[in-house]
Amino acid sequence: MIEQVIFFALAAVAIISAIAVVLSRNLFHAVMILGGFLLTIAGFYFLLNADFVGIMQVFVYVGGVIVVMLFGIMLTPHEANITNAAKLQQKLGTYIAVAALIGLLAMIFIRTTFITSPAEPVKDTVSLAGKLFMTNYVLPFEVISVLLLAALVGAIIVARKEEH
Amino acid sequence: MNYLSIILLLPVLSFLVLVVFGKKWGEKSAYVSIGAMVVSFALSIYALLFVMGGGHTEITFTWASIGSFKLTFGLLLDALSAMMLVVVTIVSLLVQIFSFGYMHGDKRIGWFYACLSMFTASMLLLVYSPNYVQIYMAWEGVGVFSYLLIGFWFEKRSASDAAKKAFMVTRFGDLGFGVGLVLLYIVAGTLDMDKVFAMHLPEATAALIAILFFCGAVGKSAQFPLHVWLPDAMEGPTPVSALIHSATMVAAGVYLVARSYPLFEMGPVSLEVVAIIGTITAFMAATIALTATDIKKVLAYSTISQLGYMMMGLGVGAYAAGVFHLMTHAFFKPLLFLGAGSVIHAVHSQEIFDMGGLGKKMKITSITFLIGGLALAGIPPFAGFWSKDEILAGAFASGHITIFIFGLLTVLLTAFYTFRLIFIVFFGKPRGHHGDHAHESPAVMSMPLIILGFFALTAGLIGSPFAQNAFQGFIAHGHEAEAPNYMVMGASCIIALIGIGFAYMKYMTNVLPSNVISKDNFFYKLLVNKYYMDEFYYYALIVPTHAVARAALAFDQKVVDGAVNGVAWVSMQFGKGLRHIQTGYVQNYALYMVIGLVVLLIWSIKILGLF
Amino acid sequence: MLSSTKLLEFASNYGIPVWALDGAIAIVFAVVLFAICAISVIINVYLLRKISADFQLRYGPMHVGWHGSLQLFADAIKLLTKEDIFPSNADRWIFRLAPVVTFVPAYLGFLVLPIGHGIVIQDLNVGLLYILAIPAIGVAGIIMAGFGSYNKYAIIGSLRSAAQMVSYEVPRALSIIGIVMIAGSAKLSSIVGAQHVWYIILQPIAFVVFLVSTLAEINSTPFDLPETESELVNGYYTEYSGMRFMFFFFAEYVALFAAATLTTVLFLGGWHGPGPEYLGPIWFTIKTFAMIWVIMWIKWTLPRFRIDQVMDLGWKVLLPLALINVLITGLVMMII
Amino acid sequence: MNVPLEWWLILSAVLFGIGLIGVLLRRNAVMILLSVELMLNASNLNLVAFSRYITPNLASGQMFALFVMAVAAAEVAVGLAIILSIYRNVRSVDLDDFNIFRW
Repeated sequence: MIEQVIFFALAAVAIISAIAVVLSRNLFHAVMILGGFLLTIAGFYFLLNADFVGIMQVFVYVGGVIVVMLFGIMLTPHEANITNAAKLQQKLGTYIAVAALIGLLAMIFIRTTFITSPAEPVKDTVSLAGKLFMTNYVLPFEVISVLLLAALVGAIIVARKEEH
Repeated sequence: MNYLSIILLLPVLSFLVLVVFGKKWGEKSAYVSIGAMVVSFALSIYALLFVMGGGHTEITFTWASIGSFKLTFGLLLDALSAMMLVVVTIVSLLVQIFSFGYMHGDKRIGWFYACLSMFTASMLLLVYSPNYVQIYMAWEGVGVFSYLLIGFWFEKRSASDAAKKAFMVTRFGDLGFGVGLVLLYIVAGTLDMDKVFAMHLPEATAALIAILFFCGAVGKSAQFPLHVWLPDAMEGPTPVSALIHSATMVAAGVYLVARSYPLFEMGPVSLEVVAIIGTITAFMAATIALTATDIKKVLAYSTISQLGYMMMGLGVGAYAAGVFHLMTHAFFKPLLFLGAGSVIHAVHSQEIFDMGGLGKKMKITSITFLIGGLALAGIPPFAGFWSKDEILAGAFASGHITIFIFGLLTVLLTAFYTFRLIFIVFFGKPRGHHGDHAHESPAVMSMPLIILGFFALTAGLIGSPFAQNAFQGFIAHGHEAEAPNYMVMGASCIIALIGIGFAYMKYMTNVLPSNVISKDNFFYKLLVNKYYMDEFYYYALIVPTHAVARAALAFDQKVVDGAVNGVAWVSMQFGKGLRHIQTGYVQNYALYMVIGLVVLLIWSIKILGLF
Repeated sequence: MLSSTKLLEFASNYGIPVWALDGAIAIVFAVVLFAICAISVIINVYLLRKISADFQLRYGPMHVGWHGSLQLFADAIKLLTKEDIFPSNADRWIFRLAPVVTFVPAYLGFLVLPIGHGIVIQDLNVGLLYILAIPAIGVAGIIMAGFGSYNKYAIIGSLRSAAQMVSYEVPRALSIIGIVMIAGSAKLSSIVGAQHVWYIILQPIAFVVFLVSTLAEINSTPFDLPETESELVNGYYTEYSGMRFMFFFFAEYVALFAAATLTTVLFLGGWHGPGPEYLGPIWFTIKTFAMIWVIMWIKWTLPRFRIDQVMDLGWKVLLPLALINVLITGLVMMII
Repeated sequence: MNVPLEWWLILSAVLFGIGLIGVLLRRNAVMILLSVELMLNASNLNLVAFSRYITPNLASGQMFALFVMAVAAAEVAVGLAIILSIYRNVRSVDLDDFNIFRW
C-alpha cells in the first residue's frame, strides 16, 4: 500500500518534472528540474531495493552531470536559451509518433506475461556489485574505464581553447 | 637533291625561318625571302631551258600507302609546269621586291614575307603536281595563305570579312573538286594524271568529273557565279593582290583545266560548259568594271574578265591560246596592280575620282601603267593583244559565233574601262587634294614595274606570228597552232581602238553626251551593284542558311535541350520532393526513426501477432 | 522502515496504520535532527568566534550574555527581522530555492551517522556513499544561488565553488576506499564497529587527503575562494539577506559539523572510547568538537590559496595520493 | 511487490517518450542533451525494475544501469565539450545555426 502511494507520488513528480524539463523555455530551470527528476529516479531505485544504484544516481547524475551541465550553461550566454521552435509538422509528427509509441509499448507490456521471481532481493548491493564488477562484468568494467578515460581526454581537448 | 625540289624547298625554308625569326628581324626578313626567291627563279630559268631543250623530268615517291592505294608525291617538269614555274617565281620575286617598299614600316612584315614565301611554295607544289591529290593539297595550301594574306590587316573588319568570304566561296568550289576527285578515284582507280589521261573513260563520266573539277576552278579562278570573292579580296595589301589575285592563285583554276585538258577532251560537253562560263564571266566582269570607281576593284574585275577569257579559250579548244593568255596576263596584270599600288602608296586613296593628273608626278608609274593598260586592252604589239587575239581566233575557228561576238564586245569594254581608268588617274587635272604630295615611288618599287613593263611589252611576241607561234608549239604538243587569222586580228584591234576612243571622248573631252552613262540609268545601277550578285547570294544562300540554322537552333534548344532539361527537370522535381525528407536536421531523421519504430511495432503486433 | 517491534505492537494495539506510525516517527526524527543541527551551529559559531579571537589574541564577543554566549541569538534575531531583498533581475524561483537546496543536503547527511553503538536513524548499507553523495546536491544549490542572483560576484563565486567541490569530491571519495577495503563494508556502523584501531593510524595518507578535501568541500579556509570577501564581496550569497542569508550560514556550519562528525566516524573511532558503551555518544561528541577545533585551527592559521593552486592541489596532489593509498592498502591487505 | 512490474515499465515508457519529444522538438543543443538524459534514465529505470522483479538475487539489471550511468556521464562530458566548442565558433547553441555543412 505505502509502496504504491510512494510510487504514484514519485511517478507524478517524475512525469511532471520530465515534461517541465522538455517544455521549459529557460535552460537553467530545465537543468534544475532535471536535477529534481534525477532525484526522483533515485527514489525509484531505493523503492526497487537498488540502493547502490540509487546512491550512484545521486552521486553521478546530481553531483556530476547536473553540475557539468550547469557549467555548460553558464559558459554559454543567456540569449542562447531562447531558441527557435520546431516546425509545426515536426511537432505534430513528434507528438503523434511518441503517443503511438507509448501506447503501443504500454499495450505490449500489459499483454506480456512476465515471469517474476518471488525471491528476496539482495540486501548488500554494494558488495554484490563489487563482486560482479570484478567477476562477471570485469570486461565491460574495463571497457567503461577506457571509455571514461577517452571521454575525459576528449572533452578536455575539444573544449580547450586553442592556444595561439 | 634535285634542283627542282630546291626550287620548292627554298620558299618553305624561308617560311620556316621567318615564322621563327620574322618578328625579331622585322624588315630584314625580306632579304631572306627575296634571296630564296632569287635562287628559285634562277633555277626555274634553268628548268625552263632544260625543258626547252626537250627535257622532261618526273620524280615521284610514295608518301603514304593505304591498302592498295599508294599516295605518291612528285615533281613533274614539263612544258606547262616549266612555264608556270618561271611565271610564278618571277612574279613572286618582283612582287616581293615591290613589297619591300610598299610594306615599309609595317610591324608584321616578317609574317607577311613568311606568308608570301609559303604561298609561293604552295603554288610551286601545285604546279609540280603529277597527281590530283597533290594538286588538291597544294590547292588548299594556296587557299589558306590567300586567306591569311587577304586578312593580313585583320584589324580592319572589312579585311577579315573579305578573307573569310574568299575562303568560304572558294571552299564552295573546292567541294565540287573534292567530289570530282573521289569520283575519279572510283572510276579510274588512280589519281595519277598520266594514268588517268591514258585511260578511255566513258564520255559522260569524264564530262561529269571534268565539270566537277571545273567547279573547283570556278571557285579558285573567280568564274561566274563564284567570282564575288575576288573584288572583296582587294582588301589585302596591293602586292598580295598583284601576286595572288592576278598572276598565280587565280590562274591555278586555269592551270587545273589546262593540266586536265585530256580529261576535258574525253568529255567534250565539259569544254562547252567551260567556254560558256568563261564567256559569261568575261563579259559580265567587263561590264561591272565600267562603273567601278576603286582603282583596285576595276583591276579586280578586269582580272575576272581576263580569267574568263582564258577559260573561254580553253573551252573553245584553243588550249595553247588560253595558256598563252595566262602567261601574258601574269605579266601585265601584276604590272597594273603594282602600278596601282604605287599610285595608292603615293596618294593614300584607292578612289579614282580622288586622283587625276598623276602622269606628270609619277612618270615611271604612269608609263608602265600605260604599257600594262595597252597590253590589257589588246593593242598590238603589247603582250595582251597576241594572246587575246589567239583566243578570239580560236573561238571564231571553232564556230562558236556567239562566244566570238561576246568576246569582241568584251574587247571593246576592256579597252574602254582600261583607258577610263588611265585617263582619270593619270591625265587631266587633279581632283581633290589626295594627289598633292604624290611623287614617284622609290626604286625598289619602280624597278619591278619597269621589269614587268618590259615583259608586258615583249612577252606576247614569243607567241606571235612573228615568232612562228613558238610558245604555242612549245606548250601544246599535238595542239597545232591555228593559222593566224588576220581578219580577227584586225577586227579586235579596231574594236579596242574604238573603245579607247570612247573613253577619250567621255573622259578627256566632253564630246560624248553625259546622258549616255547616266547615273539613274537602269543598267548603270545594275552594274554598280555588280548584277546584285552579292545580294543574290545573301538572299539565296545566307538567308536560307540562317533560317536553317535558326531552325536547328530552335530544335536544339527546344527539343534536344528540352529533352535534356526535361529529364533534369523531372529529376529536380523528384529531388525537390525528396528534399522535404532530407532536411539536414537530425531531429527530422530521428523522427523518421521513431515513426519507423512505431510502424515496426504495429507490424509485429498486427501482422506477426507477437504480442 | 525504521519501526522497532515495540512500536509496532503499540501501534497495532491502538489501530494506528503502519505508514502513519512511520510518518510520525520520521517527523519526530526530523525535528530532533534539526534541533541537534541548530544547537551544533550555535555552538560552532560561538566557538568559531572565540577560537578565532584566541588565535588573534583578542576576546571576541563579550557583551551579550556570559562571555558573549548569547551573541548568536542576537545575530539570529537581527537576521530574521531584516528586510528580505530580491535583486531586480534575479530569477525569483531559483533565488528562493537556492538556500533550501543548499541547506537540506547538509542536514540530510546526519541521517546515517552512528552517534553511538546502535544509535543511528537509518543505518544504510550504502551509508558511506550516501554521506559522500548528499553534499553534491548542495553544489547545485550554490550554483542556483549564484545564477539566480544575477550578480557577477555571485556567479563567479558559485562557479568556483562548484568547480572546487566537484574536483575535491574525487580524492575525497577515493581516500575513503581504503577504509571501505579494511572495514569490508560501506555501512557506517560497521566501519565504526571495525575500528578497534583508529583508522587515522592505519590510513594516515587517507586521513590527510580526506581532511584537506573535506576542508575544500565545506569551503573552509584555506579553500574559501567561493566567498572570499576581498575578491568576491561575499561569493555566491552576496545578494542574500535576512532569513535566506541565515540559511546559507546555517548550511555552512552544518556542513562543518557534518564534516567533523564524518571524520570522527571514519578515522577517529567514532563512539569507541574507554568506559561502558553508553558513553559512546559522549566520546563521539568530544572527538567531533576536537575535530572542529582542528578545522578552526587550520582555518585561522593558513593563508588562502589561489584558485589555480586549489585545482592543482586537488587534481595533481590529492588524487594521486588517494590512488597510491588505495594501491598500498590493497597490497598490504594482500600480503596479510 | 505491491507495485506490478507493468506499472514500472509503462512509467519508464512514458518518461522515455517525454524525453524523446524533447530530443525531437528542442532546438537547443544543451536541451537535447538534457532530453537524452531523461531517456537514459527512463531506460535505466526499466533495467532496475526488471532486475528487481525478474532476477532479484542477481542484480544484473543494476549492473547494466551502472554501466549506462557511466556512459551517460561520458556522453555529457563530451557532448558539452562539443557544444562549447561549437558555441565558440558559431556563437550559438541553436541547432538551426549549426548548418555550415548544409546547403
